[in-house]
Amino acid sequence: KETVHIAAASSLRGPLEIIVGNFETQHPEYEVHISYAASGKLVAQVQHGAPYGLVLAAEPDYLEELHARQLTLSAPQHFSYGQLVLWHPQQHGDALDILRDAKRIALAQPRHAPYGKIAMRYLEQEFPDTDFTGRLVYGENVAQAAHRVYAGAVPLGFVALSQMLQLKIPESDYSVLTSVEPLPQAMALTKQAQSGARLLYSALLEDAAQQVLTDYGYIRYVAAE
Amino acid sequence: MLQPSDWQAIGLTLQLAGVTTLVLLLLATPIAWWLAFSSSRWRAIVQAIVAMPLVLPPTVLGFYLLLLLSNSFAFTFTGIVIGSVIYSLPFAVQPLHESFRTMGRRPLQIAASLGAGRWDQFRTIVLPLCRGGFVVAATLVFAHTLGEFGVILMIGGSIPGETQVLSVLIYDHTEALNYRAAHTLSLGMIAVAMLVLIIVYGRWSKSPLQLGSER
Amino acid sequence: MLQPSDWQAIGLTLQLAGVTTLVLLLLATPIAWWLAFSSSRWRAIVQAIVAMPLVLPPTVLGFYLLLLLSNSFAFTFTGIVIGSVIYSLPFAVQPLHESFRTMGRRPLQIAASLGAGRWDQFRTIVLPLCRGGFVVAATLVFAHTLGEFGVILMIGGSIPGETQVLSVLIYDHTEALNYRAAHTLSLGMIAVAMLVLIIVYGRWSKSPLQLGSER
Amino acid sequence: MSLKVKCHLPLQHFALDVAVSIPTQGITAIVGPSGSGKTTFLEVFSGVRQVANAEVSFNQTLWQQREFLPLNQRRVGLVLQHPSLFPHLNVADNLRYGWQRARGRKELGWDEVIAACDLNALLQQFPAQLSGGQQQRVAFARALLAQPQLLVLDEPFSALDDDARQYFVSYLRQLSEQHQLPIIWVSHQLSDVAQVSDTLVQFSQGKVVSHGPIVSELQREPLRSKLALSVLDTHYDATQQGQEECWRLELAGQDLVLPKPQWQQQQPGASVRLRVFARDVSLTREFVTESSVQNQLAAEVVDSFTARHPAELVVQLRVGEQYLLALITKASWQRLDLRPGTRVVAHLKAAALHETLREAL
Amino acid sequence: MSLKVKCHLPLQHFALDVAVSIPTQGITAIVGPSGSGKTTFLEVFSGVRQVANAEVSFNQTLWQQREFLPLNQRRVGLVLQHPSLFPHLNVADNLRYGWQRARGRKELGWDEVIAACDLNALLQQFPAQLSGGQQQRVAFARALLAQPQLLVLDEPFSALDDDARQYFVSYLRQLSEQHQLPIIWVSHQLSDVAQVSDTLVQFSQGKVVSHGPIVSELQREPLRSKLALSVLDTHYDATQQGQEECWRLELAGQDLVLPKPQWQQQQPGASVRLRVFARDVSLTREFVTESSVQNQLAAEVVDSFTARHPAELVVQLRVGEQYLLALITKASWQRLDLRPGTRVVAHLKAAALHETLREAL
Ligand SMILES: Nc1ncnc2c1ncn2[C@@H]1O[C@H](COP(=O)(O)OP(=O)(O)OP(=O)(O)O)[C@@H](O)[C@H]1O
Ligand SMILES: Nc1ncnc2c1ncn2[C@@H]1O[C@H](COP(=O)(O)OP(=O)(O)OP(=O)(O)O)[C@@H](O)[C@H]1O
Ligand code: MOO
Ligand SMILES: [Mg+2]
Ligand SMILES: [Mg+2]
Repeated sequence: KETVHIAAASSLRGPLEIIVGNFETQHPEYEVHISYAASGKLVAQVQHGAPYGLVLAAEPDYLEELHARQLTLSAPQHFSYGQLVLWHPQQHGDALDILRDAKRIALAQPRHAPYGKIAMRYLEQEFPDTDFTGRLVYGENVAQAAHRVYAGAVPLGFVALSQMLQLKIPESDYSVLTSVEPLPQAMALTKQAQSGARLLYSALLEDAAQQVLTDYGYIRYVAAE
Repeated sequence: MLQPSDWQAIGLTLQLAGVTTLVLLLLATPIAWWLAFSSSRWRAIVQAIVAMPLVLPPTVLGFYLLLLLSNSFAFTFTGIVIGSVIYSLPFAVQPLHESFRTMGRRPLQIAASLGAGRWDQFRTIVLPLCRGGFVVAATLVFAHTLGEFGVILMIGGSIPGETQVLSVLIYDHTEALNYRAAHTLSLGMIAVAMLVLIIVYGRWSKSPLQLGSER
Repeated sequence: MLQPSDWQAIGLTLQLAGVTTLVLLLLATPIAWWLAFSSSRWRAIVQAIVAMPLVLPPTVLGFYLLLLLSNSFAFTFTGIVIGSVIYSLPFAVQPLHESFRTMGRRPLQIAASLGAGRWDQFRTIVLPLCRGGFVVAATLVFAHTLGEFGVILMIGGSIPGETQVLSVLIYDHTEALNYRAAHTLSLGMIAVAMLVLIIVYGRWSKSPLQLGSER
Repeated sequence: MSLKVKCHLPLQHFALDVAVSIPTQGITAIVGPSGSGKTTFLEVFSGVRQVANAEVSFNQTLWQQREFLPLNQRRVGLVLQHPSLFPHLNVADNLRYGWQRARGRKELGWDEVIAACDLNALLQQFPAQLSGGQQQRVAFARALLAQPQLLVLDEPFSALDDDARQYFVSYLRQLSEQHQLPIIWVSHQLSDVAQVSDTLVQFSQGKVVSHGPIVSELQREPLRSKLALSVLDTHYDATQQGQEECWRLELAGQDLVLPKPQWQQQQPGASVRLRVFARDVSLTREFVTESSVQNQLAAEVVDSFTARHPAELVVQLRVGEQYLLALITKASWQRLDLRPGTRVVAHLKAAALHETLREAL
Repeated sequence: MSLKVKCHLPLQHFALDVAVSIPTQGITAIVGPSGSGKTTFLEVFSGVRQVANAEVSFNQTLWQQREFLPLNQRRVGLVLQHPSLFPHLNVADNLRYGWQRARGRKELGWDEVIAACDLNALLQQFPAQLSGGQQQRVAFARALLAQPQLLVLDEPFSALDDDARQYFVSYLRQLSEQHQLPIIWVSHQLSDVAQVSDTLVQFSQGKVVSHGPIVSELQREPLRSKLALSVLDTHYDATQQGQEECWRLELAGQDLVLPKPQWQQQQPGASVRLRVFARDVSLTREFVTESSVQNQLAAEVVDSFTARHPAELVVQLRVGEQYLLALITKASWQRLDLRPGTRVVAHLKAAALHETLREAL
């Protein structure tokens, strides 16, 4: 059996486990190991010889960085789009109203977490004159933002739609924020890529995988012309 | 080179480490005392419980603490102090425990026979005789609080000026591939910590207790 | 309830904690010895350097270690052992140092006069007399390695069967919002750690040294 | 006024099993073979070793019954077998420790005690820089400076040389008399004990085998044969002053002349307690004129007892109303044809007497 | 064959400044006031305290010069002022520690030493469960069982009672004679020292103020007046056996009769070394017949010296070729009209002699 090491942003964990499971049944000659970590960490690791053949990130920026350093075989490939939601289990209604009066808002650290970046972009776009400093509670990543809302420590937070579906949160408890660009989920093969990584790379763009991603709230990738 | 937000984080970090160290010494001393001198059957169990904060990954510990503190101190300075205190508890208790145990009861009995009450004994005999233990406990806690970010990030939320400490900031910088800023802050942190520790350890080694070991 | 990958992680974790503890005791003993008995001017500085791994956030420390190990042990079991060893160094050195210091030279001189060579003295006198220090060092290191994931994740990369230890797995589960699995593993970890520590501490407290403190 | 102790504490081979009442006046000596429980006894009643069910009271105060009075409220000056100085304090600070915490009027002055224990040169040193004997002197002075109401000493002078020990033993007497400080004192040197104690408590195997006033304890077995010492009460006689350097004492109408203890100024008529070892007493049938032995006392043989050596006898003599012991060989007993009632002359060598008297009362 | 030590070590108020050669035969006693550097001296030459520039050699072996021979290669049996037992080992294991590591033939047997130090009942106890005196006995036995080539003792019997101390002091003599074990011994009890030592080293303020054979040291100041003890070599005379329990010794043609030391079987003609305290000697002009004092020696006054007390004199007497000291008052000196050359009779009280002889050679 050939071992395929891949690295992925932890937000992708839900669908990826299923996709890889299917992949392994179809291709029993491969055994896939996934390491989940924040994208920044993954970049540093690939730079320093991590054995990952394929890297999946929640945004293309970090992969561009790797590509610029000639550590990937090609430019980052988008394979689906993640959607930002506002999770507000304690209040129901319009997201903007809820945000306006919120005491604390959880989100991922915009310095490095993709969902944090678009959450920040959303706030700036919708409330150009409001300074949220002091009301924003940052997490390491979108999962930590979700923890806080889940634990009830923060009444609302910017999280990913995929998380809501995974936790089976009733639709009334969150609002999908469509006014902000969804996050392109991107992947790239590294120089260590063997046949398995390449096969998986293609599989992700196929229908079966795309269906799984859609089930998890991602927007289907449509190949550009 | 450093931005105001960095300075703010530095101040906050020192404050956090200082307060945590202080609180922990106050808290760990009676626990360690009880462990050293009680003959209760529960000793081993209490000792093991004290070590538990070490066993869980900090973020996981942080998550449970968040559940505990969610309606009170989460995302405040007090909250991260509580988190750091719990996280570093074993580093304070264990060296103190061992230190009290080796000191034994004899010096206290002598002090009592010379008229010293409990608190007086503690101040004039225990503190200086177990100075080594207190130094080990304090420096381990202080340094550990400087470096810890998992628990702090989880229950603090990295709010600038309130809970954004240096370790979280450095972590953010490395994650953002902002290596330059990370290096600068890391080096600064190391330099300051080295300085503090060299002074502490330098003074400590001059203690007359060193001589005492010869006879 | 636990999956094979969990069992694998548990095995790996115990192995890592065990090996790290062993390596650190071997490594920290001579350092602590030198710190306790040398009269070199460099003592305070070496002591401060030993504490440095505490000061940096684990991922940042991991990042620098990654730079160091990138062409050799990164992403291997050996690599995470090295990382854990460096990360936990202060927890081994400091209690041992304090323990050696309080023991002093006298028992060793007596042993030497009775014909014991250096290694013999160490085995028959230092080990039992400083047992408290060794227990503190070993349990702090062991527990700390169980719980540490920042450094390990960075230089290990969470490769199942190779570098994916329990703490990393629990962390992953919480990241995946897989709270149930996280709770189960956390509880298991706490239970096992409690058991081990209660046994260790229970046996330790029965030591005849306890009696010694009375006279 | 007494210290009452009742306790039962199982030890390795036997139990410390004690119920005694010790007078809290003067000096009480506790003697007994090594390992007989003397230290343990001190530790129990002073409160250093907290033993369940022990009962201790000092004068009118309960120290332990159901309640345990904390050590710091007992005002006991403790000098344990091991000096236990505070290693982090220099000598001055060790001494000041109790001194500063003493309440009320200070009976024992700082300068006085420092001078008596000759610690002036050592004040700045740390315990680790002191010799064994120096450490003991500091521990002793520290206990005194805390102004105790009871001084408890466990072989406090064992690391001192003969001269220093002699000096401290007589200093104990002085403390007891001038400051009315009760002293309880464990010593393994019977001769020291005999010199200055008022009461004697003998331990063996964890039990008090005998206790009472020293004069009567000395006349009883086992001490009578083992130590063979007698205590004589005499009067200082100023009228018949002989040489300047000598002392004339009156005992049952007879004179004794002794080299005068240098430190003591006695009032005429004051009573002086002499301790005379039986081995320093020899006997003749008649007064001997041309002898270096100045002190010859007319006495009467009362009885004789076996001595430690089978070839010897301890002879009990009566001088006036008091008893004096003499150690002689059986051969001499026969040669001199002694028996109860025989009138003899007891020779007390001034020099020997003075040795036991030296610097002491 | 000797131990040569040269060292300079600054201490608190003075420096330890020594360059001596000590014979490594028999027993060497080191005496001196408290704090005079005795312990420090032992520590330096035995290697416990590593002092730069010290030079030490034992018999033919260099122990320290440029190189420092590690303690475990010196085979020195150390008994330090503080017992320093291993707290984690019980008595048996403490004793075994050196025993198991001793190489070669074992001169000193396990059973023999355990019995001599009376440790059989204590073997299973831990040091924390021992009394002060018991700890010292264990430390002493432990050093012996390591089969040392040199025994170094620092006040090893200070926590023992008189009887036990006496016993151990004579045991030292036995060790020295039966096993040719050289012993260097710090003691603050001059009388113990005088009983069994061959060589005496006197310390004061970090310096060796005097050293030499004990007989001559005793005849010199300051010991002559301070201790006032003489050592007499006599012969055991089997032909004129008196009573069963007594011993007849011959000294310069005259007879001495003493209660026989019980433990010793002497061959006729064997030499016996007597130690006589001056205070146990009294003088007359003529032989006294009706006295309990059996031993009267014809002697001649050689000289007189000031004694410790101004009213007394130490009188040096010649008996045959040997010297005997007597302590008498000045008054007696005048009354008896003594001067150098006067023929006198020295009275040695058998009982007193026997005390100093007791259990000892
Ligand atoms: N902690 C203990 N547990 C059990 N037995 C003990 C303990 N401490 C002392 N002993 C035993 O109790 C007895 C009395 O000891 P203690 O120290 O009171 O004797 P001591 O009369 O002071 O002797 P010394 O004159 O040698 O100091 C000893 O036989 C000793 O073995
Ligand atoms: N570490 C040290 N530093 C400086 N001075 C010291 C040190 N240790 C001992 N001294 C001093 O050296 C002198 C000699 O001490 P030492 O212990 O050798 O005396 P000693 O003759 O053994 O006395 P004792 O009979 O009381 O045991 C003492 O005056 C002491 O104050
Ligand atoms: O893609 Mo994240 O989980 O916002 O770091
Ligand atoms: Mg005792
Ligand atoms: Mg000494």
